[in-house]
Amino acid sequence: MNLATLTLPCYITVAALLSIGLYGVISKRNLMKIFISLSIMETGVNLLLITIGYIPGGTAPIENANFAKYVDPLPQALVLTAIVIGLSVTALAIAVLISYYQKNGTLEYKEGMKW
Amino acid sequence: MRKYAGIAIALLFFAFSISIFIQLIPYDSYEGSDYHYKNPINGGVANESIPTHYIKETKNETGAVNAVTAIVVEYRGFDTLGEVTVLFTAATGVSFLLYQLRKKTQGREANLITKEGSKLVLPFALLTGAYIFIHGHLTPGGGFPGGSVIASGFLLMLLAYPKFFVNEKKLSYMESISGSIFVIIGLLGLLFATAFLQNFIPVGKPGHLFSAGIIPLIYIAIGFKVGSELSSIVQRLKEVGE
Amino acid sequence: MVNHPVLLIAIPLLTAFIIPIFKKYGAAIAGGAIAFNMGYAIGMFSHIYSNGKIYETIAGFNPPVGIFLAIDALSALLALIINLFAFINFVAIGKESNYKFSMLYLLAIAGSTGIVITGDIFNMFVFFEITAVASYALIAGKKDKKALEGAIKYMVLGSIASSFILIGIALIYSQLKTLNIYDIAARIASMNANIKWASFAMLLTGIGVEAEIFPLNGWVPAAYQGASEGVASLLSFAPSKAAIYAIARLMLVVFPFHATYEIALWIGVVTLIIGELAAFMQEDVKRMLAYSSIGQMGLILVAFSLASQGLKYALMASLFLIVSHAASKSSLFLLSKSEKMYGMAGKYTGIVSVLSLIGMPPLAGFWGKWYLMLSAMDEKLWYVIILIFFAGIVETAYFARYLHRSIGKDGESSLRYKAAMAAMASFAIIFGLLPLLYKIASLPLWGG
Amino acid sequence: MEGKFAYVTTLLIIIWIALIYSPNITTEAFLEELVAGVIISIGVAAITSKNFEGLGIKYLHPKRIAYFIAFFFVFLKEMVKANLNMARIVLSPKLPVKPGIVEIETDLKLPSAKLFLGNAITLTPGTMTIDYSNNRAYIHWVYVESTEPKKAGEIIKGKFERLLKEVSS
Amino acid sequence: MIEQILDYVGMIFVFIGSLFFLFGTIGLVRMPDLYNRMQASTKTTTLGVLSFLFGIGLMQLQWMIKLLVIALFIVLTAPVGASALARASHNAGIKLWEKSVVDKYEERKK
Amino acid sequence: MMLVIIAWIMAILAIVAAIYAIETKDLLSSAIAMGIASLVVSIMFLVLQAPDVAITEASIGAALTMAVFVYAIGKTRRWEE
Amino acid sequence: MNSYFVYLILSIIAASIALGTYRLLKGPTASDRAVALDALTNITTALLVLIAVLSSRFIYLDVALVYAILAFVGVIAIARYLEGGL
Repeated sequence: MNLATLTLPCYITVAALLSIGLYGVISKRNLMKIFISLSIMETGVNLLLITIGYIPGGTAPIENANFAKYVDPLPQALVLTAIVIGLSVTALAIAVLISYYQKNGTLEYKEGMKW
Repeated sequence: MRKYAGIAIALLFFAFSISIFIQLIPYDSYEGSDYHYKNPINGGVANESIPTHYIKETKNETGAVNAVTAIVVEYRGFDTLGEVTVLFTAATGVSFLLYQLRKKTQGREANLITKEGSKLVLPFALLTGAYIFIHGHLTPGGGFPGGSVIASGFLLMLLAYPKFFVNEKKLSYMESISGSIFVIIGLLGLLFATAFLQNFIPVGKPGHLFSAGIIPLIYIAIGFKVGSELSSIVQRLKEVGE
Repeated sequence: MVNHPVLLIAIPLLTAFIIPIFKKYGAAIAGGAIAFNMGYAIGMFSHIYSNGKIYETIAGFNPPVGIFLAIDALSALLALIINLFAFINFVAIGKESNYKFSMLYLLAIAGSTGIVITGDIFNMFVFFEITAVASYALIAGKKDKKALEGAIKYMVLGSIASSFILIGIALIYSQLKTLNIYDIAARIASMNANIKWASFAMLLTGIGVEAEIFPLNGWVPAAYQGASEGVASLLSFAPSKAAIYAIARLMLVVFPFHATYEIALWIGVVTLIIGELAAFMQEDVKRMLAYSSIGQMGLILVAFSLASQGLKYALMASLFLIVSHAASKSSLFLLSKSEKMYGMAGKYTGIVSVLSLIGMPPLAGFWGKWYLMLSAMDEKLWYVIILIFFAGIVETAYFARYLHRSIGKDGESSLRYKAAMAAMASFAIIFGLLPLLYKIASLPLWGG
Repeated sequence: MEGKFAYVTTLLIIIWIALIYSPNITTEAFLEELVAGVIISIGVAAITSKNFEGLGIKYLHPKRIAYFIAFFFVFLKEMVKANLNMARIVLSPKLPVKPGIVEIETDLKLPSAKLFLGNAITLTPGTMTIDYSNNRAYIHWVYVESTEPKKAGEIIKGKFERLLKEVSS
Repeated sequence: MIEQILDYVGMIFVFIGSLFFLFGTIGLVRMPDLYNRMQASTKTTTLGVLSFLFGIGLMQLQWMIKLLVIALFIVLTAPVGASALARASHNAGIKLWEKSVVDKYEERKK
Repeated sequence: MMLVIIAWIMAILAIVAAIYAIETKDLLSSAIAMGIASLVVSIMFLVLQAPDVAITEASIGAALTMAVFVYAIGKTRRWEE
Repeated sequence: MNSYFVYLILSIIAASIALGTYRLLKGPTASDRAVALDALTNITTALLVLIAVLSSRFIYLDVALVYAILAFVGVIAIARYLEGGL
């Protein structure tokens, strides 16, 4: 295990963000908090994809005569897609939450709302 | 109870994911010999990996300097069409859901500095947004960040002025027209070339603004579309009362 | 002209994009696009039925480099079912809805079609998201408390699911550097075993949420109960069928190992038992139908897992089960608009659908269960046979109660609605009698 | 209207050139960029130029530009000075602060001039504009030296206001 | 020769910039109430960024123009945010430190 | 090597911000912390040589998502019970 | 650029980030956290430019550009929320 590997902190962050998000989704009762947790989880997934695409010593895949080694461009393209999808789901979720709040006057879900 | 269950599951998941990721660290190159790919249609085998293909051939095949943009718009343009559609679906859904809710009453005015400051920043935000999405094939960025910078500019105005609203009809027309342009460019590819979204105009000289065929056109369409969609989402959220 | 399956996606998207300009005629335009899609799907299906597979590259790059659409007879059949029922359903509910509803409906259909016809794993994820986002909005669109609750549950689970699918894709990509399903299938054996199983688990969890399999189906009853009839009907034939097909394709074909087959079989069995028992205990009609759907999904998964072992009968069984379930459940959901089954059309629909679900010959559902039994006998899986009988008995019990309670006298409902309902139910008969599905099962499938 | 429009367009084109400049750009590429930039600037200016009050073409007068540059340099000087002062306050163990919100008056009329004055006051640490109401500004001050509006104004506004008045008159 | 001098000058600027970050955040921790923290942190770090960017620009002369544009944007935006936040906090009822000498804004509101 | 140090700093900051975002009862602070986590992750993207993603994450993840959440909190309720 | 110098700068920045994070966690009000966010944003912008220099790529500056113009949108949203103007 080499601490000087760039990908190591990134993988640790990914694992931490995913677990933190999962913990929030499972243990919190406030719906807004649940969606914040989901948003954190999405960030973690995006970081995972980028980390997988990283090549030690590579540079961004934008051509430049001074560089010979480039990182993998495909995961970056995928993450661009994933980020926008995450935002869309968040926006729609918030619209649903606002409607729910106007109907119920609360964002906590009670025992009646079983899974 | 629920909290401890959450902690337990999270810790288990953490251990699981770390144990998987640790095994990923050694894989740090895509140019290894066993990463050649196979064409599923005719079974032909290439002696390079897919990332290598993108790095090497992007400039010749698409004319774009930025390989990520080339992948987003050309190689995997269909994904991008889907992604734009997801955003469009979300915008439609937001307006569908928030349509009949309570409208808000008058909010407090912002102070002079915020108001004048947003006015002053707006043109710069729009210019930067345009810069970002028009240079998608040359520099980092592209339609999505560009569109969201533009939307942030309008968001600023929406925040600073309680009465400011972008014209609903114009936004929706912009959304529709730019989205249709994307699909129509794709269909023109089917018509003039052989496949959906295929490039059918000359590639030009790599590195210049007017190059890379349909990539800038599609990115401009995406930029307008994303900008107007995000603005309309935010505007809808603003209209709703508490 | 019928060998450009990309039009199945592009035309609905184009139409959905331009609907906001012609707000007044939104429903009509959307109906036109769905009709076009249905026609195109029929044409494509007949083309594939006689000529074999279609491959279409997107943007003119060869497959693993670019995206491509790969359609065999099975996916063409699913595309056909989705678009056909979408059209009939839209005839029933489309005219009253406003233009945003039509747009969302159109997008949900385009997304489910995309899941079925694409040959690229990330592209599949994108289409999953289109379908899911459109479904969230459609479910919540009824705007009462139950609908919003259902939508929120679906959304939470759906977002976790999409994260998990992405993790699975990322793990696969980290090893194989490819996203093409066929390329992955060809080289899956060379993958590091731990990462392979991790990605399998992630993908199964993710897609399982959409496919309503146990234990990820917490959202199903709430969502079906909350949604309006047309939307519940849509959910029962489009996204869930597309997702179960995706599971069959990804899990059983891309990961062709004995363990995956075992896992899928057991998940299917458990889902079946839980779904049927829970359905038996429900009072609310829509909830009962929803749990019954879960049970049927379990049955379909069992059939697919047996089919992945190369059993021809099991493949046939899964086709029949899918068709039967799509036809009967969507018509029953439409029927659940009122408490009682009114009129000729109502009674006809209710009885035919229920009979098909229970498995009465010669309806499609019967053939499904029959061939499943035959293939289980081949494999000497006695517990599967017992389970099918058990499921049949439980289904008979709760559907008998349902019929007993809800057959009523004449009431009012528009002619279009009744006709659509009856037409959907008729497909349970038509597909039971036609030899079409036997032929499909004998064609080369799964890209093999 | 036309004056404002031209003014904003010119400003945006200048910013655009600064944006597109890169170390090894060729003339041909630069011209292409310039064409696009002019189109975009005109478009952006068409949307936003009506927001700017009183920025007519006459403001391109050399004298005003000179005053604006002078304002900029005075501002930089004040900023550095105030920052050093702030560093001293932060680092000294006793934390010599005597905070409060004071009221000052300003004769500036144009909202944009008020904005620049407020921003300049805010960016010099130690003072921070909180709000304007008509011709009064409310300033949070870390070390209040005077609560009299006149005297406080003298200390806080310093030379800023005079220069800005020249620019905006 | 000139390049080296510029390099060293740039380093000094970068160093000063990062020191300002440190001062700003020390102020952020030490200051007694919100408004003083804002005074200490937001603006000090803004100057820190400007100095940092200028230093980098001296090291890489060709990057200077773009760095100046970035600096311009920061100068335009940072005070606006700070001022809006200060007013909002005051309106939201966040009190000044009890040892504050005067609060004219509160008086005006009454 | 320097990039690795930056990555470690950012990793710690991201984890702290994320934990705080989950644990606090104040949803507004939660949204702020989420914005910071997203900001920090976008620096990690740049460290990993992905400028396109960094721009997108900065503009969408940090600015817009946070603003949207703040809007939502403004329309509903700020405190978790 | 001298690498020891970079280490020096990085350690200073790390210390500032730690202090900013302390304020973020401590609060006590949401406004304090927003101030911490603002300070961290400024530090972050500098860090982005530093990464661009370390990677010696001019085009990375675009990221900092977008940051510079968007960073305060979040702060203004929070401010407008706090004073009830949303």
